[in-house]
Parts: sequence; C-alpha cells; structure tokens
Amino acid sequence: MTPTATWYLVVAALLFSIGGVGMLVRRNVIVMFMCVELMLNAVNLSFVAFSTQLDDVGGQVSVFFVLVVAAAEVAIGLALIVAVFRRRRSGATADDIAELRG
Amino acid sequence: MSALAAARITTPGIDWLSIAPVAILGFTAVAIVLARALIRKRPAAYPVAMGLTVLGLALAAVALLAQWRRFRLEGPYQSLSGMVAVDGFAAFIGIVVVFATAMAVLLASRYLVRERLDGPEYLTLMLLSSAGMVAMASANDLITVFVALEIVSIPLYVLAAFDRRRNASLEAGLKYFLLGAFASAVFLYGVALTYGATGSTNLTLIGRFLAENTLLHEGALLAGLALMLVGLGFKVAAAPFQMWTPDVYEGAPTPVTAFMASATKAAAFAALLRLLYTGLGSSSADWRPIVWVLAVLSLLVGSIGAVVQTDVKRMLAYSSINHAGFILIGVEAAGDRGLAASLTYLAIYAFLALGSFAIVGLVTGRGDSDSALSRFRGLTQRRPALAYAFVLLLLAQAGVPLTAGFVAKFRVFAAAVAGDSYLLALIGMLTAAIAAFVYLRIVLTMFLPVEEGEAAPPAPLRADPGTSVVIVVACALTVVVGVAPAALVHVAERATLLFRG
Amino acid sequence: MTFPVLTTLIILPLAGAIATTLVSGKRVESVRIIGQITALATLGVTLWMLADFGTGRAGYQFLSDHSWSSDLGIRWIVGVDGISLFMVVLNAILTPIALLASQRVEVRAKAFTAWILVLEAALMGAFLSLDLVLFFVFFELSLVPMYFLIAGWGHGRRQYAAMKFFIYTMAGSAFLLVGILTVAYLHRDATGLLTFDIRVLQRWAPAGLAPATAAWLFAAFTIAFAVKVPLFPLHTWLPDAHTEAPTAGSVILAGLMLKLGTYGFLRFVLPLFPDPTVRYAWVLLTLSVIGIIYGAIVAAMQPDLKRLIAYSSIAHLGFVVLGIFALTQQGLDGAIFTMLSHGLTTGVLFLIVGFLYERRHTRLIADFGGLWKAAPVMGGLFVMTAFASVGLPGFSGFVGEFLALLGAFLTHRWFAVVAASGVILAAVYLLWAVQRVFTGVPEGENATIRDLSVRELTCVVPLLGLSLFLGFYPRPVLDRIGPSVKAVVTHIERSTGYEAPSPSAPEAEESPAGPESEEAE
Amino acid sequence: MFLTVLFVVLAAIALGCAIGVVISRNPVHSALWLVGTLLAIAGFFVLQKAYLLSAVQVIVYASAIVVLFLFVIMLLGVDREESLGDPLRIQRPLAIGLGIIGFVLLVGIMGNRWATGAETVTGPLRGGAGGNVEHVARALFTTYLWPFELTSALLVVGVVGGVALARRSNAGEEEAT
Amino acid sequence: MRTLDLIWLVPAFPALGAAVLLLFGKRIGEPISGWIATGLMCLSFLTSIVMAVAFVGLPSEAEHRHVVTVFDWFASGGFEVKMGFLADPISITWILFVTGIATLIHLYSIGYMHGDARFSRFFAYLNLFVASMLVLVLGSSFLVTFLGWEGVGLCSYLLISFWFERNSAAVAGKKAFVTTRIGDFGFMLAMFLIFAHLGTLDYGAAAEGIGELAGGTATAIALLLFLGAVGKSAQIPLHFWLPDAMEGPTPVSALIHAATMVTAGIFIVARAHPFFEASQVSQDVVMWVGAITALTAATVALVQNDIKRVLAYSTVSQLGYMFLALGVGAYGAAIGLVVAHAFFKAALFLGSGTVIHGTGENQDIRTMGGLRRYMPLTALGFIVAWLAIAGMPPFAGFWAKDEVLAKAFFHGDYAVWVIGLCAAVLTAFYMTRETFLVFLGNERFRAASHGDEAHADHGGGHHEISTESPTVAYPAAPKEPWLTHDPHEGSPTMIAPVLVLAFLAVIGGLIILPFKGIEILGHFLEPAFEGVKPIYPTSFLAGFGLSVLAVGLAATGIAVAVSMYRRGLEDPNDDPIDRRLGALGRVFGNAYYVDSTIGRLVGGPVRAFADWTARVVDQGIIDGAVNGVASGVSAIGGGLRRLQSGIVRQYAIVAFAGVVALLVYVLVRSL
Repeated sequence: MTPTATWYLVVAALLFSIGGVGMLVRRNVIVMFMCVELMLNAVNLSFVAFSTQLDDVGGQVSVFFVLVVAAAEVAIGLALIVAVFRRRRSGATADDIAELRG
Repeated sequence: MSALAAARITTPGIDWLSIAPVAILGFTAVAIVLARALIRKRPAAYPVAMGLTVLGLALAAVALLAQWRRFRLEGPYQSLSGMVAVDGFAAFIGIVVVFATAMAVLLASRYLVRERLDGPEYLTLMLLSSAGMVAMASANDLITVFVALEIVSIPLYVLAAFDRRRNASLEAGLKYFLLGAFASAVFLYGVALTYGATGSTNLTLIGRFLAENTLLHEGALLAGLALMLVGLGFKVAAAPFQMWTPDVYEGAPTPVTAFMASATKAAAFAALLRLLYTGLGSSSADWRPIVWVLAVLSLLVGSIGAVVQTDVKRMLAYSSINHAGFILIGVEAAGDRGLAASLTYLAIYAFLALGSFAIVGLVTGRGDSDSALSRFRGLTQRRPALAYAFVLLLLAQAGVPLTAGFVAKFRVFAAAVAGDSYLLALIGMLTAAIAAFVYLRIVLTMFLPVEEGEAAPPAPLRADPGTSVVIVVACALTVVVGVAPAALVHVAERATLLFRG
Repeated sequence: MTFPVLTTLIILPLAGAIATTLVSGKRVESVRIIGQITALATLGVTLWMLADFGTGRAGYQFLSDHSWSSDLGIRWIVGVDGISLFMVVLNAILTPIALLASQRVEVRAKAFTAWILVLEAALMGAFLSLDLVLFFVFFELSLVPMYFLIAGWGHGRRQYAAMKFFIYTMAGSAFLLVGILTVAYLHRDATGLLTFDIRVLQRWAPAGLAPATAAWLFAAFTIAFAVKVPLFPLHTWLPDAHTEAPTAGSVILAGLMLKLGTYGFLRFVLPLFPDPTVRYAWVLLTLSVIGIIYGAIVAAMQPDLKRLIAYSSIAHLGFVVLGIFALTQQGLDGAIFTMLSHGLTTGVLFLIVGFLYERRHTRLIADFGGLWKAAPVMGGLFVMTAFASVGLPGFSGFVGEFLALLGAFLTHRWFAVVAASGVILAAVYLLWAVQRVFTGVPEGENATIRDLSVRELTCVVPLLGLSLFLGFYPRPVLDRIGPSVKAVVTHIERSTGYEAPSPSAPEAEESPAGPESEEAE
Repeated sequence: MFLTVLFVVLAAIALGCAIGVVISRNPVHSALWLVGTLLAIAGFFVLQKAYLLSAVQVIVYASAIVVLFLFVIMLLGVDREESLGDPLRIQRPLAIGLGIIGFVLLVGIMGNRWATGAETVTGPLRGGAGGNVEHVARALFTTYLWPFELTSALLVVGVVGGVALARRSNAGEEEAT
Repeated sequence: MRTLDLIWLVPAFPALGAAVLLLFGKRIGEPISGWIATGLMCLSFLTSIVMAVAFVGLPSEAEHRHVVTVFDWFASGGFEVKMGFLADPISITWILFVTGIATLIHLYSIGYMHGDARFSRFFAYLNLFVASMLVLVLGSSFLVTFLGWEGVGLCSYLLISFWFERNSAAVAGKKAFVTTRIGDFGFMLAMFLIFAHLGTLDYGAAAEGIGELAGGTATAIALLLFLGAVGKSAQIPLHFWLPDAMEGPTPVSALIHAATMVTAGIFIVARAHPFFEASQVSQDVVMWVGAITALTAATVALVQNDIKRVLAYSTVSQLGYMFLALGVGAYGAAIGLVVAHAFFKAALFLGSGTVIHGTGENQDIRTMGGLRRYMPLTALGFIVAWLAIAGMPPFAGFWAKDEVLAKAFFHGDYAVWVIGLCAAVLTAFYMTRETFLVFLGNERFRAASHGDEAHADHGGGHHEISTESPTVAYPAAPKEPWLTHDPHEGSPTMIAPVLVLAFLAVIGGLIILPFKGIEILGHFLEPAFEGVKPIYPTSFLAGFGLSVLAVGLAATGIAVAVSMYRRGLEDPNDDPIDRRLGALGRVFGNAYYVDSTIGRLVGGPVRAFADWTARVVDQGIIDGAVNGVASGVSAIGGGLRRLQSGIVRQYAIVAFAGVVALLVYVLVRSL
C-alpha cells in the first residue's frame, strides 16, 4: 500500500478546511493571516499531488507562482497590519476593527 | 509545446503587441518609481509622475487600439504559448480599464494634493493594478489569471488604506486584504482542482479537453469551478461574497472607490467571463444555475441592502452589488449575446460609477470622511449643476430610458430572455425598482431645501478640473450612449465576435 | 419624404424644454412664454395632423420608420391611428392648459416648465411609438418628469407620493419589459428576424406563440398596464400621487398617464395576445367592475376633494377597461372615447380644485362650504363638470360610458349590469361633494373667495366646451376611432374562435329575467 | 510500506501543526506551529519527488515568511494571548461545523477520483533529459513565461506598497520639511 | 319642406333661451331675462300649436308618425343613433300641454322670483328644463329620449336646490337626482337589452321587431323601463324624493309636478307600450305599483300641514292613477289624466305659491285661513282646481279620473278599482281640508305680538338657513305665526296664469269626454296605440253607474272634510284629523317611515360600510399591503444591515457558507 495522489489530496483538503476554519474562529489578525497561508499550502500540496499523478510539470510550476504571490501578499499584508495596529492598543483584535458597518 | 513552437514560427520571439498594453503600464509604473527616487525636490515629483501616468495610459490605449485594428484584420489569436489571448474581448475590457484608470487618476489628481497623500506612489500602484487588470482581461491561463488577480488586488489593498490618517481607510484596507486573501486562496484551490480535473490550467486546453472528453466524474471539475466562482465572485462583489464591499467602498479614498467600482469590476468580470465561456463553455449547464443564484442574491442584497443606508457611499456600494447582479444576468445567459450584454453593461457602469463617485467625492469634501446622505440636502439649490449631474447619473443607474443605464439593462435583459431566463430578468427588473427607491431617495434629499434656522450641511468643494472632466465625461456619455446606443452596442457586439474567432 | 409630423410632435416639446433651461432662471416671464409658445406650437402641429388625418382608414398614418439601434433591433417607428389619435390631441390640448394653470408656480418656474414639456414629449412618444421598445422607453421616461413634478412642486407628503408613484409603476413595468423581450425573441427564434415592430409582431404572435406562453405574456403585459390604469387592487399609488401632485401634474396624470395603461391594452395586449385576451377577459372585467364600484364607494368617503377625484378616476378607468375587454366595436369605441372624455372632465375638476387650493390652501371638503354663492362662476362650472363626470347625456362622458357599457353588455351581460350601477354611485359621491363644498352659506374665508379669473376661465372653459360638444356631436371622434377599432376586433376574430356579436340580427336565446324585476315589483 | 508510514507521520505532523496554528492562544506559538506544517509539506514534496519545490518551500516559506510573521508579531506586541471564549457566540460552532461539512463535501464529491484530467499537457515530469529542476525550469521559462514576467510586477507592487504603507512619515510632514 | 320638419324648433327655442341666459343672464338682468325666457317659451308653444295643426292636417291615410333627423349622433359599429325628433300623437299631445303650461309658469315666475339674486339663472334653468322635457317627448329613439330624460334630471337638481344656501334645498336636489338616477339605471339596462336583441334603439324599428322577442326578454325590457319610470314619476318605492322637491321655488314645483318631469314616466311607458303589451307580467306590475302608490300617497297627504307637501303627495297619488291606467292598458285614459292633472295641479301649485308669497313665506296651512278675503282671484283659481282634483263634475279631473276607474273596472281588475275609489275619497278629503284651511274658516296667520318684521320681506335670498333634512318630522307643532300686516294678492303676472289654468281645468274635460264620437284626445291618440285592445264599458248604464258611485264617494270625502274644517281650526296646534287618526296619523304623517328609514340606513350602516371600505379595506388592507411590501423590504434591509456587523470574521463566514452551499450544489449535481 503506497500513498496515492488521493491521500495527499484528502490531506490537502483537510488542511484547507482547517485553514478556513481558523480564519473564521481566530481574532488575532496575524493568526488569521497564517490560516490563509495554511490554505495556500493546502493548495500547493494539491498542485504537487496532481502534478505527480498526471505526470505534468504544470502543477509544480504553479506552486512557484503561488509561493511568489504568497510572498508578495505577506509583505503587503503585514505592512498593512503594522500600519493598522501601530496606533492601536496592543491586544486589539480583528473584531475591534469594525468601525465601518451597517 | 506545440503552441509555443507555433508561436515561434509565426512570430519569432515574443509578440510584443499582445503584451504591449500591460508592459507599457508596468514600465510607466517603474518609471514613476525611478523618477520618485531620482527627483530630489519632493513637490516636483508629483507633476512628473502625473505626466508619466497620463503618457502611459495614453500609450496603453494606443496599444489596445492597435490590437483592435490588428485582429479586426487578422482575427483573434493567442501568444506567449497560449497564455495571452489577443482578441476583441480583451481589448474591449482593456480599453474600459484604461479609460476608468484615466478617469480615476483625474479624480485623484487634485485629491492627492488636497489630502496630502503621496502622489507618485499612489499613481504607481494604480498603474500596476491597472496593468494587472489589462493582463487579466487577456489572460488565457488560470495561473496567469491568478497572478494578474493578485497584481490587481494587492495594490488595491494598499490604495484602500492609502489615507493612513483616517482609521476608516486603514480599516477598509485591512478588511479588503483579509477577505481578499481568503478569497484568493479559495480561488486558487479551485484552480488546483480544475487543474487536476482537466490536466491543464490553460483555458483553451481545458475547453478542448472538456469538449473532447466526457467526464464520468465531473465532481472535481465542478468543485473547482465553484471555488473559482467564489474567488471571482468576491472580486466582482457578487452576493454572498459581497460583504466587504460596503465597508471598503465607504472607507477607501473616494477616487479609489471609483476605481474599484469601475475598473476592478470590469477586469474581474473579464476573468470570470473568459473562464466560463472559453474554459467551461461546454459545461454551461453546470454553471448556469450557480450564476443564476449568485445573480439573484446580488440583485436582492444589492437593492434591499441599500434601502436602509444613510451614507451615500454605502448606498452606491450596495448599488454596485446590485449592478454586479445585473451583469451576472448577462453572464448567466451563456452566449454571445450574454457576453456582449455584459461587456456593454461593464462599460456603461464604469462611467456611471466614476461620475457618481466623483460627485460624492466633491460633496464629501476635505478629509473625505463624511458622506452621509444629509450632506446632500439642498444641493439643487446650492450647486444646481452638480446636483443635476448627479440626478442624471442616478437616474441612469436606475435604468431610466434615454440614459446609458437603460441601454445596459435592456441589453442584459434581452440576453436573459433570449437565453430563456425569464424569471431572472423579472427579478432583475423588480430589484431595479427597489434600487430606484434608493437613487430617488438621494435625489429627493438633494431637492429638499435646507430649512431656515437649520444648520446647513458643509458646502461641497469646488470642482477641480480633473473631477470636472470626469463628471462632464460621465454625464455626456450617459446621455450620448442613452440616446444613440448603436455605437457602443455595436463595438461590444464586435468584441464578442472577435472573442474566440 | 414627407414632413415627419409625428417626430416633430415628440421633438418640439423637448426642444422647448431645452430652450427654457437656457433662459436665466430669474426671467420667469420669458420662461413661461417660451413654454407656452412651444406647447401651442405643438398643439398647432397636432391640429394640422388631425386635419390631415384620413378618416375612415384603419391603418397607421404619418408613419416614419428609421433604424435606431440595429444590433438591438430597435427602430424609431412612429405612427398614428384612430386609437392613438385622440390621446395625442388630448396631450397637445392639456399641456398648454396645464402650463397656463400653473402661472402661479413661482418657485423654480423654469424647471417646472421644462418638466411639463418633457412630459409632453414623453407622452407623445408613448402614444405614437409603434416599436415595443420605443414605447417602453417613453412609457418609462414619462415617469421621470412626473416624479419631479410631484416631488418638486407637490404638497404635503409629496416625497412619499412621488416615490410610491415611481416605484410602483416601475415595478409594474418590470413585467412589461420582460414580456416585450420575450415576444421579440420568440419571434426571432421562429423567424430569424429580431424586431420590436408591433405591426410585424402582431401578425405573428397570435398564431406563433404557444398558448401557455401567450397566457404568461398576457399576464406580464397586463400587470404592467393594470398598475398604470390603475386597476383594483393595484391602485393605491394613484390617490397619493394625485393628492400631492401640483395641479398641472394631476391634470396630466389623470388625463394622459393613466391612459397609457388602457392604451397599452388596446395597442399591445389585444393585438398580440388575442387568445388569452378572450379567455381571460373575465378576470379583467371582474377587476374593472370592482374598480368601478369600489372606486365610487371609497371616493365618497374621502375627506380630501382631490383624493375624491382621484378615486373617481379609478372608477372611470374601470369603465374604460370594461369597454376594452368587452371586445366589441362598441366597447372599444366607448373605451377610447371615455379615455378622451375623462381627460377633459377630470382635467377641469382638478383645475378647479387647484384654483381652490391656491385661494384657500386647503383641499379638505370640511373646510369649504357655500362656495357657489361666493364664487358663482366657479361653482357653476364645477357643478357642470361634476355632471359631465357623472356621465350625463349631452356631455362626452356619457357617450363613452354608454358605449362601453353597451359593448360589455353584448358579450358579458352581468358585468355590464353591475358596472352600470356605478353610474348611480358616481352621482352620489360627486353630488355629495358638491353639496358639501359649494352649497350652503359661505362663512369666514369662504365668503370672500375670489371667483375665477380670466386666465383660469381660459383653462377650464375650452375643456368643458369640448366635452359638451363631443357629448352632442361625437361623430367626428367616433368616425376616426371606428376603423382602427374595427381592425382590432377583426384581428381578434381572425386569430381566435371568438366572434364579436353583431346585434343587428335578433337572436333567439334564453330570456334573462333580471333581478331588476324584483326592484320593479 | 515505508512510504506509507512516512506519509502518515508527515500527515499527522502537517495536520497536527495546522490545528496547533488554529488553537494556540499565543500568536508566537501559532507561528511556530505553522513552521511545523510548512516543513511537513516540504516533506510531502520530497515524497513526491518535487525536490526543487521542497527546497523552495523550506527557504521561502518556513524561513522567510514565518520570520516575517514573527517579526511583525514582535513589532506590534500582539503576542498577548487571546481569550478563550468567542464574543460572537455562534461563530465558532458554525465555523467548525461549516469546516467539517466543507471537508466532507469535498471528499464526497471527489471520492478517489480527484485527478481526472489529461496527462502531461504542459510537459512531462518524469523521464526525458534532466531532472526535476530542469523540467520545472523549462516550463517556467517557456510555457509560463508570461506569468513569470508578470510576477515582476507583483514584486514591484510589494516594494512600492510596502513603502507606502510602512513609511512612518506622512506626506504632509514631508511638505513641511 | 314640410311644416313638421321644423318640429325641432319646439325644444330649440327654450334651449336657445337657456344658452343665452346662462351666458349673458347676469348682464341682461331682471326682468328682461324673465321676459326673454317667457317669450321664447311662448314661441315654443305657438310652434307646438302649428305643429299640432300640421299633424292633424296630415292626410288620414298617411302614417301618423313623422321623424325628423337633425344629425347623426352616435355611430359605433352596428350601433347608430340619430338625433331625431318624432312627431306622433303622443308627442304632439305632450308638447302642447308642456309648452302651454310652461309658458304660464314662466310668466308666473317673473312675479314670483322678483328680487331674487339669481333671477336670470332661474329662468335659464327653467328654459333648459322645458327644453329637456321637450327633447324627451320628441325623441325618435330611446337614446334621444334618455338625453332629455337626464337633462330633466339635471335641471330638477339645479332647480330644486336653486336656493342652495339652504342646506335642505341642496340635500333635496341631490336626493331627487340620485333617486331618479336609480331609475335611469333601469332605463339604461333596458336600452342595452333592446339593442342587444333588436339591434336598434329607434322607436319605430324597435316596435317592429318586438314580435321576435322572447317573452322573458320583453318582460325584462318592460320592467327595466318601468324602473326608470318609477324613479322619474316618484312611484313606490322611489317616491320619496318628490315631497322633498318642494324645497325648490314654487314655480319649479309646479313645473316638476304638473307638466314635466313626473309625467316622463307615464310618457315612457306609453311610448314603449308595445313592450308592455307583449308582457302581461309587466302590465300587472305597472298596474299594482300604480294602485298602491295612489292609495298610500293619498293617506300620507291626509295629515300633511305644509301647503306644498299636501300637493306633492297628491301628485304622487295621481301619478299612481296614471300608472294604474297604463297597467290596465288604458293609455288614452292615462294620458287624459296626465293632461287634466297638468292643468289643475299647475293651478294648485301656482295658487299655493301666491299664497306663500302673500303670507310672508308661510307654508303651514294650520296658520293660514280665511285668505280668500285678501286674495280672491287666487282663491277662485285654487277652488276651481280643488274641485277638479276632487273629481267633481264637470271639471276635467272628474272626466279623467272617472275614465281611469271605469277602464280598470271594465278590464276586470276590481281590486284595483276599489283601491282607486278609496284613493279618490281620500283625495277629495285632503284637498278639501287644504282648501278650507287655507282660504276659508278663521284667520290664524297674524302674529300674536307686533315687532318681528324680519320675515315679511319679499323675494329670494331671504330664505332661512336651516340645516335640518327637508323631511318634516310628524307631528310637529306649527311655527308661531308672524305676519304683522294683511296678506296680499299676487301681481297680475302671477294671478293670470292661475286663472288661465283654472279655466283649463274646467274646460279641459272637453277633450277627454268619454262619449263616443267626441272623445277628441282618444281619437287623436288612436294611431299611436294601434294594436292595443280597447276597453269598452259593458254598457252605458254600467259606466254611468260607476260615475255616479265615484262622484258620490268623492262628495262624501268632501263633506266629511267640510264638516271638520268648516270653521278652520280653533287652535293651530290641534288638528282634528290628528286626533281622529291617532297612531295611524303618525304613520301617515311620517310617510310610512320610508324616508326616515332610508335616511337612517344611508346615514348609518351604508355609510359605515363605505367608511369601513375606505379606511380599513383601502387604506388598511390594500395600501397596507403595498406599504407592507415596502416595510418588508426595509426590514430585510435592516437584517442585512445587522449582518453587516463590521467584523471581518463574520463576513468571511458568510462567504464560507456560500462556498459550502456551492459545494452542496456540486455534490448534488455530480451524483
């Protein structure tokens, strides 16, 4: 019994779900963002699994782009978080950023 | 490999024209960064950046027109190993995007100075975002779409938060970012599943694969499709992925909001349309119900949600959701007619939104913080021209005949009916009536005189040249397209014909 | 090419409206003069058209047909026939009168004048369009000026009323647009030609549409027009809109805009969907009869004079719908005639109420009393108009209502019987109103009220005179309506198994021993 | 068999650490858990012979990105522990419920037929000349040239955006100087 | 061109007068406008005579009907109506007495309306009224008749509420119009039926087609037309407007009651008699309604104290006779009574008008008495008319009424005949009562104390404003007499018409003598009622016996009344008849409570229902539903707004839920 692509994909799906749930239940913005990274990693895992299964290089190349995008996103995202929270009391959560509503 | 080989044979190296618009915009952005770095005197940097921006946009427009000319003669084609589709659709959306960008830049021209924001960086980000949009319109590969989507989105996160002195702006940026990242991840997962289901990320190849093979188990494909729709639905502000829209539209600097409503919507819809029509055209029976539901939800949420709002920017945000629903009606029609209808709608909504937000920006005034409905009270008396321009744009958004808005809606409904989606068209019309309530509420407020003894709302700003141009152009287009829709409709029709060739 | 007289009728008021906006807002007099000249010029062109109109011909006249947007299949087709002719004429007559009656509008007189002219243009367009989309364009467009007239120059709860008016009718027309598109695209699917030309579609639709489809489309069109008419129970926007509208707005709203609904039935519903029309006529007849009785009952209890007249409009329009769905020559003739006549008489009623409001700043019946003594001319004219509105022979109202009832009686006897009792009720509520407002001894402000001025008389007298003239000599109108109506009836007969009764041949049938015999005994 | 065991172990690490990310009350701990997941995924890559990606994963993700995270956490001092309860009462059960349903749905939809696509559309992964690196590189610079070029724009965005956001001084103050 | 082609001139003259006076009346002013109206009326009368002569002069073999088409009125499909006038015996008879009496009433009005603020307007209305009536009788089709029919209704409204400052007058006018409108409803339906079955509304053409009608249809048409007639002619159950119509100026009462409006019902039944002939049921209905009305109205008249009200109920009663005759099929007798009644009732009304005028607007007979000394000529006219209406030979009333009763008897309708006789007795009684209380007996009109002269001025515009309903409650004590000077006789223009009419009431009988060979009217009318089975007395003796019986009974009625009112009233508050009748008197006095019941119904449940419809149904339910939709939308909007909490995680969960929902769809789809 060797792990087939499906195994990886199921793990990826689970990882994606965990990331998604984490995004919904956490209030710390940085942790929420980490959860997004979890989701992206689940995607990467899926890409690679598909790539192996289909014997196609496209999947692996895609992972590169995901990585690059993730890096850019992290850079901007964290900059944004810094900009937002710099002036707030420490311990402010995502729920506190709710002036715009209704 | 064969595609690449073919490309090498017909045009050795890279077909520069196909990527010229994106390249021009991107290089302009880089040029601004360089200029910013090289010019010592800070105040001088802004005019230079502005000049470069205008130049870049003009060149991009020229390049897009050149594209248009070329494939009108030679037919649509693909380049860069099938990553870029050079066709009427891309050029049409590209022109809309460049136009919207130019307008948004005009809106911002004075705004940046007024709000003492960093002009060159703002312009750089806007140009980059715009470049991403143009790339997205012509992207023929899901990975390219994804990358372009991020090029579009990431600058927008920053732009939304650009006015860092205002918490609202920062909050808008953060919210947009968090939800955007979330949506991107979902979209990407959809791409991955689609890749697994079809073996490729290239839309043409996906389409070919699906046309040639009958999938016994299309679950993966459908799941991928659904997740991609979520991601793009988020970008176009379709319900139930619209939640960010009112907050972000309200909090972001008004020119950015205008840009998001007009250009981003167009680009995201371009990606959505190309995905659905090129890649999954053959399985329209699968995605039409999804789009149907998204359309209905957007229509309802957009119109009903706006009813209880008291802030004009929020109202327009909800109306933007409503408009997304209308465009989705065209998408749902699944055919050339639907495509043309969506394109027409996007083009028309672009200038309606730009004009509307331009006016809101003036009324909101310095600081860009308070766009409450009460500020519009008595505007017809204080600033009749401004008020009547807004009336025109609002009526157009409501779909009153002889304005561009009617043409847009008519086109979409015609497509829906031609595609037998009668109920959808009907729901659309009914929500248009609800939405009309919202627009008319604004109109009424403007007509409501300020009672004596009552504190008059702060006076709107004097219209600067840039904003004036935007308003005048928007109003002119509203009337011209409304009265003589033939030209625009015809071009959209042509763009559709030049879609797959 | 001949002179495009109908296009001129649409463009001319629009041009006038633009011209007024170019004048400085402070020069109110010039604005008024420009507005009035435009309206009169339009009237002139209309009368010229009327004189040139070929009596006895059924088809469209003065046609002009140009492509507007070929990709969308929309064409600029305008033409006039007996069905639309008098609506156009009425529009041309009421607009200058509405302007004249609004001389006292001082606030933003420029915009007011412009909106009235835009309204005239839109209504002209709606009545003249032979392209479904073009019709829809004008149908919807007419909402805008009316909306602004109500919201800008209305009374009391004008914002609410204007909004209700706009949204309600817009929701109604949602069905219309979808219906229009469906017909056109089904036609395209069947023939390959995308067109909204009513002349083409009405040749195809009766046989080309599947029965169920036709029924749905019939429903869609009907809802839209029923809101506009308005038919019970879709009527509640009307009293609010009327009550809060400025006088000119009320006059045009009642005189013309409501007629868009009934006109829509005549022009589009009957020719396009003859089969469902015949099959479901009873639904509309029922609603119209309810409207007649209900409108009258509710009108009687209104404390506000303008509201009372508004409800009376519901009753009158009920007669129109009754006549239309009688599907007989007499019924349709009567319906069209009533459309014209209601425009004249209700116009006068609204005008006089408006003049009253200008004097007393109230419309509540309870605030008035004895005005006939204080202002004999006004009182006399109002009473006279009330009788015209009640449907007294000798006034135009009678001709229309009688024919409508007669037509309905021929095909749907019991509907007509019930509807005819509306004639009694009309007398009750109008005369009761007259009693409370005009009779008795005037007290307080009522005693010193001014009688009608020459300007006001100029507004009122032509309409009433016309009503009287047409009451005694309706032939000129009926002769022009007749052929077109006949064509419609024949069209329905040809497309369905329906046969309009021709009562000249005595028929032997079961004897209807009416319930009236009980009354007589 | 060895591969299976390895897979199970890596899966356990990846998922366990992922759960750790979600449930750690301290963001620093979350970041450390994240590293665990990232490394496990790098392991998965190795298992599937995606050696280049595995290396990139470790370098870019596990080191650069996580360090960035930690840096920001420290900078902002948001390393305070989150309270246990959720002020939005239905949020947590709903989220978990939706997450589970979502996962079940995904698995239910795909079953064991996830990859139904055509094989080797872009290019082969195995065989041919060169190893994994060459295959990937070749695809990257031919087929995926355009998105590759586009990423440059992304990087510019990252730079400009970062600068625009993070610069402490405002434009207004600049004008003053 | 034949003379009869000019018959349209008959209504044209008064119509012209109406138009001129309406437009320029104010400028022309008193008294010229009155003279213009009277002159034109007189012209119309003269034209009528010319027409009558021309008509009689028609060769005997010629058809006795002549239609003049003025213009085409209606044309819609197969429905065509011409504005045409029909000259035939019926219409000629009518126009003669209508124009004649109207001329006299016009003349009278010049004096009566002297000083009224709206003098010219009054004459305009009068002219219009007569013109409408003439159109009604001359119309060549049902629809033209209907035009006049409604015109009469309009004018009755205008004239009854002429003094609209008085609320009671305004209410009475409205009541008259609305009530008769109920009849018009029947008329309209009848026209629809006729057109639906015969394809025409022309009298001639319709009459020809009657044979083909099913019996039921003919009955329906006849009964619907009769409903119209009941409304116009104030028969039970639509009689209650007529007594209230007394609110109008007295000449109007004379005009409405005597000559015009109320006879319209008789006219239409006579005109449409083929329909009635075709349906026995309808004839019976007509007969019984007439008989019952004749009796009940007479009982009500017994105890009325208003000089005009007595006459009003008497009119209703007399009209009942006429319908009785029509129902029996004695059209000639009915028309004879119409003519005779026109003369004496006009005389009575004008006389009473003079009395009212001369006693300072007093209308209560209990506070009159002995007036013959002050207004002898009027008294003479009134007394002659009284004898006529009471059925004393040889006055016109006798001949006419006797003829009606005889026809009923010989037709075999004995029950009806008995009712008629009873009514005759009562008529004799109450008319005698009125005459004695007004002109004979003691003087009761003088004010107890001097000083209050306010009421004694002349002319219009001084009428009291009262808000009470015109219906007079019974029993009600008379107002204190207020006259401080002697009553005076009317002006010559007022006296002359009364005397002329009285004279006509005397000699009018000549044209309706029931003797073979000299029954002028009957003979004249014959061609119009071709095909109607004539009713002949079984023997001369039987006829004579009946007449004797009738006269005897009438004389008894007179005698009883004389015995009661010989000396007038000792105390105005104590009328012997009230004492004798007791509770019955209250029933009579309140007109069987019909009016008050209807009033209470309309004021109570009907109004409550209408109010409920307007408030609850319309505003509450229907408009409530509309506003409910609006507030429903707002409520949903509010819900969306709450959902839009500003918290990112919540936004994300909505999106996530969307994702899950889509996956559900995918699962279902891919199964």
